[in-house]
Amino acid sequence: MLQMSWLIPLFPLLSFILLVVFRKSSNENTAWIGVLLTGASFVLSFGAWLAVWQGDGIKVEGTWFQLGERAITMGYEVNPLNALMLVIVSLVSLLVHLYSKGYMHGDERFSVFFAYLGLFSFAMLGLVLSPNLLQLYMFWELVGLGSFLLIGFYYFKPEAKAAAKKAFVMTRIGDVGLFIGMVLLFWQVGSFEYDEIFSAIKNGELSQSMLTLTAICIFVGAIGKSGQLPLHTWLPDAMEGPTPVSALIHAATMVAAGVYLVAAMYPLFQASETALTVVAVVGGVTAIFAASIGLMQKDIKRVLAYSTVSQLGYMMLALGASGYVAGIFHLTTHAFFKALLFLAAGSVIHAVHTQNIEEMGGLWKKLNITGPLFLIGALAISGIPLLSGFFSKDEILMSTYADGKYGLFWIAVIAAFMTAFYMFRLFFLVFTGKPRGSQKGVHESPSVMTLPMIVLGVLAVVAGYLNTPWFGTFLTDYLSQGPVELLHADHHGPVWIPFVATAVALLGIGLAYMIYQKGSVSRDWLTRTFPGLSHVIYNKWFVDEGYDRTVVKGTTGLSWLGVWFDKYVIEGLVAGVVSGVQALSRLGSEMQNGQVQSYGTFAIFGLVLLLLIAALSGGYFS
Amino acid sequence: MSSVPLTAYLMLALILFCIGLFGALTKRNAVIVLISIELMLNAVNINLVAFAKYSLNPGLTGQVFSLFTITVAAAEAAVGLAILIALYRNRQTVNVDEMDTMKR
Amino acid sequence: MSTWLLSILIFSPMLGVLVLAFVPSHDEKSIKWLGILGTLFPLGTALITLSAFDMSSDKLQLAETYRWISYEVFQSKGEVSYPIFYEVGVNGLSMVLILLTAVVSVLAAVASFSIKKNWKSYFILFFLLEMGMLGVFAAQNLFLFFIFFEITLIPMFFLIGRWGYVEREKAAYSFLIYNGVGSAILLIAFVSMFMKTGTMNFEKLTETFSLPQEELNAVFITDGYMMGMLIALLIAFAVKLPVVPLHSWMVSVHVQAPPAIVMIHSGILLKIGAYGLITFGAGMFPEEFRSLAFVIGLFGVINLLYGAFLALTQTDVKRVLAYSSVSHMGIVLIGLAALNEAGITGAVFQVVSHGLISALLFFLVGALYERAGTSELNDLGGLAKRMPILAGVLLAGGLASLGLPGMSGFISEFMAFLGLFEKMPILAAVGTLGLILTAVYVLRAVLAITFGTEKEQHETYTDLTSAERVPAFVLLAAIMFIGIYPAWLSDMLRPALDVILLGLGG
Amino acid sequence: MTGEMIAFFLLALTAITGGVLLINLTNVVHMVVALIFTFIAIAGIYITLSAEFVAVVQVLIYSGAITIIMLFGIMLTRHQEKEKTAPRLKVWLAGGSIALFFIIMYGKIKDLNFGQQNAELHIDNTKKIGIELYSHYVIPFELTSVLLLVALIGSIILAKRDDDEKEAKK
Repeated sequence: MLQMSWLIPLFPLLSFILLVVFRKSSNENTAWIGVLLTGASFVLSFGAWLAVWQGDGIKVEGTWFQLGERAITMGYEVNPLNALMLVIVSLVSLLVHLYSKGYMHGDERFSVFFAYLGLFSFAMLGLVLSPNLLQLYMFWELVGLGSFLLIGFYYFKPEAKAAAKKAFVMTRIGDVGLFIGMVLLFWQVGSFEYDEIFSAIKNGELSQSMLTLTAICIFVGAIGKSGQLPLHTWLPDAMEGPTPVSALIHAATMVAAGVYLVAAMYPLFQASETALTVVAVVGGVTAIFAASIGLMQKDIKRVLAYSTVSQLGYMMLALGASGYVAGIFHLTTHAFFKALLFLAAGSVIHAVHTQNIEEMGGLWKKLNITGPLFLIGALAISGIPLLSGFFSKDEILMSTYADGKYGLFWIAVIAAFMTAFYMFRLFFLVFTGKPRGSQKGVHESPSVMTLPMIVLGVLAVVAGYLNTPWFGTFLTDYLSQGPVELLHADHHGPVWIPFVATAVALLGIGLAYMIYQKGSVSRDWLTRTFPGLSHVIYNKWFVDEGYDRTVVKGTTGLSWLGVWFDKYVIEGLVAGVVSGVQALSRLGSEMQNGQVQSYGTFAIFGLVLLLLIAALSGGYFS
Repeated sequence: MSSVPLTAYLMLALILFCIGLFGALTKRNAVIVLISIELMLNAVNINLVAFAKYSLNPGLTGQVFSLFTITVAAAEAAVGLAILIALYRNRQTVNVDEMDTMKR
Repeated sequence: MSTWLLSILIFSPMLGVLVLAFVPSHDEKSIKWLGILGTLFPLGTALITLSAFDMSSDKLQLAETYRWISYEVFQSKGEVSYPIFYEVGVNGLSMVLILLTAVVSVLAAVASFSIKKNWKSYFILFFLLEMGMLGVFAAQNLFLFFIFFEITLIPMFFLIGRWGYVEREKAAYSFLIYNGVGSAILLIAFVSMFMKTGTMNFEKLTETFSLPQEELNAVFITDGYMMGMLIALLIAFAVKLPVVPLHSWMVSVHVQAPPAIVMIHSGILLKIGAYGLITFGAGMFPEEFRSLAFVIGLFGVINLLYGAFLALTQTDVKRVLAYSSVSHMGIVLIGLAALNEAGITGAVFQVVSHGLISALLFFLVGALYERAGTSELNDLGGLAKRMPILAGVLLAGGLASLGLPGMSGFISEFMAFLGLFEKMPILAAVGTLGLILTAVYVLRAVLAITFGTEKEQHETYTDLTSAERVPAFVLLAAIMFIGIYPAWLSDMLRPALDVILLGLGG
Repeated sequence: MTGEMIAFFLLALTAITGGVLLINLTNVVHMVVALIFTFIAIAGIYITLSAEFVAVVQVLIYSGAITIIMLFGIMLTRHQEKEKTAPRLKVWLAGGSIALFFIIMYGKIKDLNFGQQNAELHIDNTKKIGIELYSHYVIPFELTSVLLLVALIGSIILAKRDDDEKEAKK
């Protein structure tokens, strides 16, 4: 089974190629090409995972091209970490393909959408299968391309155009960091191979400062892709894309690639305490920062987007706090429940044709499948016991505490409270109360859309049991087969942590209930109490504006400066030379005025010059 | 026997030459230009005669040479004036800066 | 056959001229078709040459030498004869560039369908230009190189000046003056080298300059002289490449020349500068080149960033592309400055890759101009609706230009930077800023054309015709082929580059 | 200070004054008259240089013949009473160049001294010149006569009113 794993990314690629060829077909059965081929990928991935579960693994490489004596290789590798990722990616991709069949129904470019989905899946699966950094980097960029194309799918909308551009450029900033880190590592180690890099680190071939530098550079790549502070602003804007895309790319898979990158390069990070701390701090700060913005957003997808940023921050925090398993675990559970939430949100949007939660309300009865599924997702993400989110979040808090990062621990707890609050604010505003907008013709989505949601709903509940203190730490055992040495394999922090986490989550839900359901606390209570703060939060801490004023303005300013320089200094110099030559020639032609006296004058002048030179140089006369 | 040094004659010749040259280059009246040229020739004659008296090989050569120069100068004056008059007849002017047929 | 092969290749475009001479000048259709056929013949010959080319050898291949001109000089040691030979030959580097020339010429001939007047003289000049370019890459001595180098200038001047856009004459003059100055410097350097060494052959010159110091001093070649020669050559080719601040002619040519000619210009003529830098700069004066490496790298980074910054706010897509060419040529310099296998391979890859990419982009812009009558970004927008294929290929070309993996642009950028990071990491890190800026300006331009709401006047526009699709897809396929399977190109180049690297001692 | 010196200075002063007047006067006739002084002063200088014959020739040819010809030339042509000066730039360029020329030449000749002089030059000066002219310089002398003849004929032809031209004018 493993020998065939190179086929996994090629199925979606085939789907892409076929669908581009059939792009004009108005027959919506073209979607089945995508679904079937992605399904084939999923089957292969699942087989590979099973094989790896039994302790198998494979790595195949061939020379891509020769660079001096060094061969740059390409190939594929299946290890515990990426086998898990393969399953997550191909599964979510399959479900989203299926869902899109219903969601994109009637779109002019229906087949193109599936083509793009195929391209993205190809890139993402290729990224996961990469056995070396260079190959990872290449797919990393291609994933960005897929994301770009899908965000800009509604190309005629100016917002989509801006969002697509922003997503590409912002992640590109991170990519450059990854690029630098990768190249620096290459010159230190002499290879892009994970194995060789890790063994070089083990043998102490790299200096501590170089380790820290490269680790941080690579982390910058992860920051860009995973929407961490300060490069997070593209992710909420990316919600301009169709909702299935948000579920696939901007919740479950691509944004998790940053986390995957850090996990895949974990030995490098482990070797540098500073780098780990940076990862943890960035993750923790992002978690609470994004959660705070999520409290006040009005667009259903943006709330979820900020929630994604926040949850990704959690994962980074876990990895930074040596909670390798916790991070991966949360990645897994988050992929399911966040994809579920997005698909459910898509279903809601599909029904009411608006994204503004102020115009929704009372949808529980009308959307009798979507509603409960959304509730499951919300409960899972809030960390209610027995659902998947509870276990993974718990694990993160444990490892943070065990790592001695108490400040970050409390930040994470507060962020958990906020998460519960904004998720249930969303839930109550959308599904309960009275309809606030026109809700004519609202009906439940077709089964092709609800089926994937149900699958995800089930997974959102059960995925947590992969790694629990009660039933067994399957995931820990599984991941410890990989190349990463798990330092603190099990974090047995204080017993009170799960209780605190649960209490905080319930508190958040309770507060949301009080405000948005019962109305016993006024809605604008917060706004009135802290007007300044809430203004700042409502405007997303003015990060976008800040970037606009500094980086964007600065760059365009520099550009105008360059244009000015080009136009006046360089062209001016050229014009100067030209007019100098012209003046000289005009002078020459004026000297040629036909008057003997002028000629005589110039002749004398020349003679005198010659004499002067002769006299000064002490030539002929002396 | 102390006498006027050679340098004094040369200096006089130089001054006259420069005056003549300046006149030849800047005066607009063609007749004056011709006269200025005569002055330059004279300045050269002074040099020739002076060198006939003061030099490593003094002799009559310098004086004879100056005689030839004077002859040529006379011929030149005659021809120059003839040209001038012919030109004047055609173009009604003796201004040098209006004679720019070389340009055309 | 094979003894004459290279000469046949060089002069093969003349066949087109010969045939065209018998076609009446008003017969538009047959002239245009003959134009394409006339470029296909060199392409075929180039492919035959490729098959005769031994990729694993680092020797000069298919070399031809004939005594051409000679003159005698009497010196103290007796009569010395200075012969000038007709010498041609190819190594991996020139083979690649010859192939690029042949391919881009065919596609440019197809793109020339939009030429509106004087087809006959257009194609005759076009063939002359192609002959010049082929000759430049095949020449093996300075004299021949210079002759072919000049042959490219004159047809180019007329092609810009007669068939260009509004300010074509100004652009043509600016082209001629800048390049004329460059050629003058080149000529002085060549003549000086000839007088000092008595030979013009590349290999012999390289040999002479690599002699030990004492022997060089005996023929009055000092360190200072070699450095002076190198700097003269660098300046001459810097005009061609072009290097900031000598770039303004190139921008106006890109904006004013007809698209087909810009394909050739941007695709190949600029590459003569890079070829010259590699062959003469790094090949003949390795020691001096190494001591100038930092300056070259610095200019590379300046080029990269300067071009990118300026491309950022241009409103004419042709200007954006022109500045992007400036920016991309910076990568060539960056690669050369690295002086290692990765860097120089990257530089050559960039030469080929940018040749293909800019040919593609200018072809598309030409097609766009043909329909919209404008290339101002503000007047365009939303074209993805009416022209999905054009928009798609344009996007793909743009992505290739910004270095998306899987496209040739990535390989070259990657290798050039990989090389520079070994030698000058800080400079390289500054240069990577260019990668971000490239993404910004490419997306800005491409999205402004294809995305957004459609304007009313665009409703009548049609997508690429099937005749236009051929060049677009061929170029795109070539770009992707190199991007996915770079070994094909790097294997061909390696022997030639290894020789240069050996000289550089890297 | 010997008498010779006084004579030289007086003559030199006259000559230079005449030259300066030539430059500065505005009336053309006055200019020519100023120049006569110079020519005569130069003749005096010749005498101090023991060249009596040349001095006499100088007076005859320059002060006499050439000046008269010039006056005729002035009278035969019409011209502005006041002589206008040439454009400034040219005057400055010419003046500057000449001044520089003067300075350079001055630097070169100020210390020139061959240390000897011909004391016997004034004895039978005219006779010696006559002998020289008819012996050593006879060919140049004859050529000079040819030159004068050519100049004579040439002047007449040039100055003669052209018949064709006259008809053309009618």
